[in-house]
Amino acid sequence: MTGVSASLDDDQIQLQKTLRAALSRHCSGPAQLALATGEEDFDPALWKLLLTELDLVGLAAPERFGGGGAPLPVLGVALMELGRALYSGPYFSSGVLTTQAIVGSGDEAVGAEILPGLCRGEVLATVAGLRDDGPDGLPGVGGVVATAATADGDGTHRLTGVADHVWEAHGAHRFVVFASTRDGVGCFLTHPDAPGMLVERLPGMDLTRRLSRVRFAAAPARPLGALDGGSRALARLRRIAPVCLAAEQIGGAEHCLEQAVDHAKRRHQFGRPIGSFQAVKHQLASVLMDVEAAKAATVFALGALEHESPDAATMVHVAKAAASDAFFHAAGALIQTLGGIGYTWEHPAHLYLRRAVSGRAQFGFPSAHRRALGAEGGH
Amino acid sequence: MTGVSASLDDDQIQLQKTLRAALSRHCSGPAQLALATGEEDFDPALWKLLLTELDLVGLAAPERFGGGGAPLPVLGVALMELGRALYSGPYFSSGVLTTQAIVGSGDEAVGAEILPGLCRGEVLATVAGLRDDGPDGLPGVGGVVATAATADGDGTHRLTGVADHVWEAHGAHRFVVFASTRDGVGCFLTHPDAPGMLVERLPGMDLTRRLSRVRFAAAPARPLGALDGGSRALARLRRIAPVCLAAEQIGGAEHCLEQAVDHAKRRHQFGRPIGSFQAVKHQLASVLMDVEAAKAATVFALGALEHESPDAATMVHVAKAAASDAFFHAAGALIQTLGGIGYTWEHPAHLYLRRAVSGRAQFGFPSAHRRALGAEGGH
Amino acid sequence: MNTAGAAPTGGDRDVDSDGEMFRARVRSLLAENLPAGWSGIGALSDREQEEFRTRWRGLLHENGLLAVGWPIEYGGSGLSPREQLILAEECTTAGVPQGGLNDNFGVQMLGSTLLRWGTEEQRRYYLPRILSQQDIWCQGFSEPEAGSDLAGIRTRAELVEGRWVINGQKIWTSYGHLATHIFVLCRTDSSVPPHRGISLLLCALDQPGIDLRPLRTLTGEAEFNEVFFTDAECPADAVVGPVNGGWPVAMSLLGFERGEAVATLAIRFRKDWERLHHLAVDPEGPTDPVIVERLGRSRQRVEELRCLGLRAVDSWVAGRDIGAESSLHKLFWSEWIQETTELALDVLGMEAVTAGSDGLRGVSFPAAEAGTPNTAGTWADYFLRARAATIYAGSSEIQRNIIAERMLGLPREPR
Amino acid sequence: MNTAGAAPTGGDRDVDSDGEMFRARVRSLLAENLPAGWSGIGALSDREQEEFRTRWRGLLHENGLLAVGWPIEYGGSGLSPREQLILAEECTTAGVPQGGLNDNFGVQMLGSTLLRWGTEEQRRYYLPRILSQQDIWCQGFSEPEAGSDLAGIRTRAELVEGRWVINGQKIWTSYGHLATHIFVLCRTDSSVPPHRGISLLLCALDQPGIDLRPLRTLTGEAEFNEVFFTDAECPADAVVGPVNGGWPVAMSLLGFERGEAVATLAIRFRKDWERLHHLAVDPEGPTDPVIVERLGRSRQRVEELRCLGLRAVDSWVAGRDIGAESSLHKLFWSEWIQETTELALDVLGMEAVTAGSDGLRGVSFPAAEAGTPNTAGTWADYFLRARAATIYAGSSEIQRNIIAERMLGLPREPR
Repeated sequence: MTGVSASLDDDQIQLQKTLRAALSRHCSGPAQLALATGEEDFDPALWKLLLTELDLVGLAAPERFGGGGAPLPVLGVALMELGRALYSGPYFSSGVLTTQAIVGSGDEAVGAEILPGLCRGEVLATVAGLRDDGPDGLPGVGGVVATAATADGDGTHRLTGVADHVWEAHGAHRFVVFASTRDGVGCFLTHPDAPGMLVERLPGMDLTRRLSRVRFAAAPARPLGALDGGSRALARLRRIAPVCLAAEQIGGAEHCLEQAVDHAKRRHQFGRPIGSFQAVKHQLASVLMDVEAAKAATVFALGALEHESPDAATMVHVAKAAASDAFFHAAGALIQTLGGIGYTWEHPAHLYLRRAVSGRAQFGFPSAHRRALGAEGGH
Repeated sequence: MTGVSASLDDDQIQLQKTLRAALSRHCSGPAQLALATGEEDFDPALWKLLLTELDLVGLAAPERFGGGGAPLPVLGVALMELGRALYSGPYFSSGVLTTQAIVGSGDEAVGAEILPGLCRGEVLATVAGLRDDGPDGLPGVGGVVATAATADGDGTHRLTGVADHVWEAHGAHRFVVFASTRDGVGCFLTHPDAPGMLVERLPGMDLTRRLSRVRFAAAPARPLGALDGGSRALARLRRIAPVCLAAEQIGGAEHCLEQAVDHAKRRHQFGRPIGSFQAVKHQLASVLMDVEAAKAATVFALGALEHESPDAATMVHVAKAAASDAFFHAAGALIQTLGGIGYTWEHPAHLYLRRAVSGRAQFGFPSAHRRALGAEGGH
Repeated sequence: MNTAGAAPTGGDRDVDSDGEMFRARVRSLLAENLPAGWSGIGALSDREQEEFRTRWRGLLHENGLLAVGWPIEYGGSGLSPREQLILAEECTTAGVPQGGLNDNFGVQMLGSTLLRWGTEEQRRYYLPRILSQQDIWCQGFSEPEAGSDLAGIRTRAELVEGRWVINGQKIWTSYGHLATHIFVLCRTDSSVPPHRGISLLLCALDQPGIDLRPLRTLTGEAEFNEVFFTDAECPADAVVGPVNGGWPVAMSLLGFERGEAVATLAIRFRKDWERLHHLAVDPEGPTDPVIVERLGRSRQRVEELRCLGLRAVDSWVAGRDIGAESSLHKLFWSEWIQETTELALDVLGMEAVTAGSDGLRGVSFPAAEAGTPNTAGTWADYFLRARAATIYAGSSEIQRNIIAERMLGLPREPR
Repeated sequence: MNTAGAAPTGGDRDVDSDGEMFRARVRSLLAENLPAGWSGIGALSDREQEEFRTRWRGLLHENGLLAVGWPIEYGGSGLSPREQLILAEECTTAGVPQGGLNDNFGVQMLGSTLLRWGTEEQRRYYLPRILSQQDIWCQGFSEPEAGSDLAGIRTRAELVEGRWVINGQKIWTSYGHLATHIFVLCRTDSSVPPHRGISLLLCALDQPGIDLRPLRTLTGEAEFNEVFFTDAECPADAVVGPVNGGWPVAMSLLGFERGEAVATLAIRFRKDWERLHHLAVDPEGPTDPVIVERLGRSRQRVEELRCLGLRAVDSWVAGRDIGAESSLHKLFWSEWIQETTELALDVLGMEAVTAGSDGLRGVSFPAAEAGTPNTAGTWADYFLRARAATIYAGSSEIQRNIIAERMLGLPREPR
């Protein structure tokens, strides 16, 4: 056995309990709704909690850069809890995407420069140029939309083009940008105040995940890593991002199922709790089956990536497809179980449904992952 | 309004009652099973009943050829009842496929020669060369497998090639064969004793519908109709055959649903009739929804073909896709509702499931019809 | 102005037994009054829609087409079910409404109910006021605690000194903010089994005992209201049908809700489908076969729905009760709308996720209005609205129970 | 021959805590005893399968691998759950059985149950006879009238002059025609609630009071039997656990039924999937994207099942009860097998409809044996067999109830 497990170990269960208790104090339904519809990009008090009390922001960054050095399954536990609480803010963009891109690029100097501040929560960062609706629906391949060219012999690179669907770009202090170069995929570092950078907020169905369009007009940028730093970082993100999003989706799905079960036990109709009707019971049993199976697959996929198992690539597809479907299934079942109250603005159920819809499309639709699985044969 | 209706009229309902009563005397479960597994190709007594008492064999053949001249919706009523009774024999091959092919070819001489005997039940006939598993899953297009060549200047055509999945070829006295010619699709008449003809029975999942492979080694044959007789007949069959099969499938589906409901009312488990559990009720309600909708669409499609409505082509796809799915759904639900008894050889449920499986594949899988609908746009 | 005289006479109607003369009349009215290039009311802005509805309602009223099934003496045109269906089909095909936003409640639901259950005085008083818009009606049926169990309503009415005094809360009152009156289902006897102590009361909204609050739905819009009754009053004779015998009255009122939907919904859904097909299928290039097949399934189901509807219409015109078949219809279309809007999300991909705020405008449930712009924003909004389809007007769970018990004869559950 | 001495000693096992030494031993046994090119027992003809099973059972027995979890004093090898799982995994991967056709009933089910519930005399008497095949067991649980409601069994046993006298009927007795004995669930007290008056009796088949008839299933085969009891007898002490206290005994026996399936089923299903992939996907040319996506979904679900299984195994090895999670597993795989065999029909098209009679050979439910020929006939047969998956061993309806009530805590239905 490689040490890859589909179960959480005791330490992970302990971390889960700690996070759930802490987040439940901050991420109530009204708070989520206020944040979703307010002007604030995210809740600074909550960010501070993640940083100080919970030490989450640098959780998976290497220890040499001031991070916690946690393996991916531990990061997955954190993401599940954040997903359950419908956390809205720059965690995934800074703590997952940027961290993994920089580590993946192999650029130790940039790592030493950026990651300690990022781990302390002082530097917010995100990744641009990961196109997530490419022909195969998967991130990265052919999906780098900014283009770079070396200028004037002084070593400055300039980025030109448009990167869509950038997560939490507002407020970010640094951007890691994937861009096509003559030598292949490059990975570059820039910042929002660079000349030629323009960040536009996109409207969105998912009220708790802010997406932007970033325009580059010959914006100066520094390359990360050696010549193949870009493709190495991209290859890493192509695997890690879908599974990390899957972990977040599992948390959202579990929350939806629990809310539905809770309602079904309390709500009476026709003289009985509605949860005693087979129509309700059996639907929720089917949701549980999907959620539990997707969770086991996601936990396993995180371990397979951490251990670089031979089935890691397969399990990325399995986890993202299964978790996206399970979350969508659970959010739909929650609204159906709630009935009219679930159709109101004030009930947070729709925020989860919106998140489930956006997550399905990001880092590969379930259908795209399934086609990859269907084509590949055994391993 | 064009006179196309999705409802049965009073005459059709009367015919339905008559047929149902007559067929129920002959098509019991044990009789079906005996026929399915016996050596007989079909039940001659039942054939006689169809001919004499019910006057069904020539129902839709033109009156000038000794037929009943009934419009397609009336033929549909007969097919629904035969499907319900899981009728096994040469009705569809003679009374639907051959009759429609000859009428479609426009060859009055062959019509006058063949159809009166066919309507009297003396001549059994079938159609070969309708390939039903072609690239688009639809019958006919590019699906003619026998090839014909004009020989020796004496006007005799000779067929060469293999026609698969020919319905009820054993016992047939005449074959209408579609074949490629230099001038396009030709339609030819031959008989089983012609030199170069070889009929081989194929094994089959559907125990009540016999399929054969017919080999032609320069078998002599007469062309039907003018130069375009073949393509005219083929165009007619391409539309009529799927909808007629859909009608038969509706009957099968209704029977399965009724058997399931009957069992659910009588069978007690946990101190209640199992039909009082929502799991059972709701599954059967879903089956009813599918069956009723498919039935309305099939009845309408038959009328649309009869009246040559502009939406006839669309409704052919709708009816075959819907009826195939509804029958498969209903047969599966019957076995699930029956539980263990439905898994035995002696219970006729599996004969319906087998028929549902074979019918899905014949004259176009539901998926092929759906792709045609998805591609075509509005009408 | 009541122009019932402009309708075909009884003699004409016998000749026009298949309604084709009436259809021609409706078509020419539409042709004369709709601008060139008209694609449906959904193409207009909110403000334009409001103006159009006002003008259009007036035109229908002038032509005796607002309450075609009502007898002439109450301001209707006394036309047959077939003619009602023809009007509905033609208006739906043209993409125009059959009245104002509240006429579904005033004309179709309350009006038809008064004709069956009301007293002669009630008919003479209320029906003309509905047509003239002196009274604009909304519905007070649903309650937060009752949910799908309508017999479980708790809003109470007591007869005190010759007036009904109402206390309680209603929810999901569409267009209540546009209404002057509400028909409200109340418990008037708590000492008997739930179905036996209910009455349907007619109540003015403009009184201190009524508080109407907008209810925002998950799409962010507020076409629904909550209505709070605190010692609200209505006259003793403002009860439709027998006191305490309101249950069958309420059931027949619900039967009139979107009665012609069986005939018109598939027409509307096919417009939706054509929009989606236009988005998904590139006539020049190849389309993903998976999407093509799902589009085909959506189309298949629209056509099946159309045929189910045609069959129901045959029954209706022949004077037979559609009965539980309306549950089959409801279940079918609610699944269609969810399946198809989910397909739209998959067709649109990230476009749906970053859709602008151009939601559906003035949608009349359940389908989008004809002419709705074919944008990612309208489809994203449609997807969200479609969540309600399997909940409102009898949840899918309730519909399956009704179908199983009334159409298949399966036994009820033990209580 | 009992070769328990060949098993690792206790001391060795501590060193081998992850079982890798044991795995190596199993692998070398497999490597030494399987012919070159071995793809699985499913590739053999019926006759060859029978010969192979006999030889293979002997080999496992000689090597102490037939009842690895039994204590050494009863002829087992006293190995841990992890080692049991390793053996199951390795045999499944290699495509060989873990015993004879009836060992599932004798070793896994009855043997494990006697170890938990039996008397010392029963263990000493019955267990060695199971290993030596002096006694070959089959199961007598299901009844035609009881169906999914196992507590509703009617087969009665009365103690008459020191012997149990059994009357009634059992059904779905797999491989009953190969057995010498049957464990039979009987009602021994009709005066108490159904769960309280049941006993598990051990009964020889070779007696006049027993009539065993083959039961043909819808595939046409007869691996099941009906068993009729007419004053059949067994000794008074041939009862497992308390008289009238057989319900928990029966439940734990069913828990042992295919206990290691959670670990092995995904391995077997993946072989099925690979066969289907080979049929459906042409490595040279394009494959229909709809089929590719459905294949992908099937693969996704296999891998999910594998992960669910791994998690259950972790619990099992840690000594925790899997409990209702086994219902989740059952529900999941029964849906997989139906979905995937339906996909196979669509991949095969008319080939499946005109499939020859080369049905699955010697299938051990629910998956096809490894090495099964990849023909239309085997897939058509597999499709038909898969109909039983959502019915037997607790129907899907029952499983969803168990999941909802025991895992989600939803209330029971009123009775």
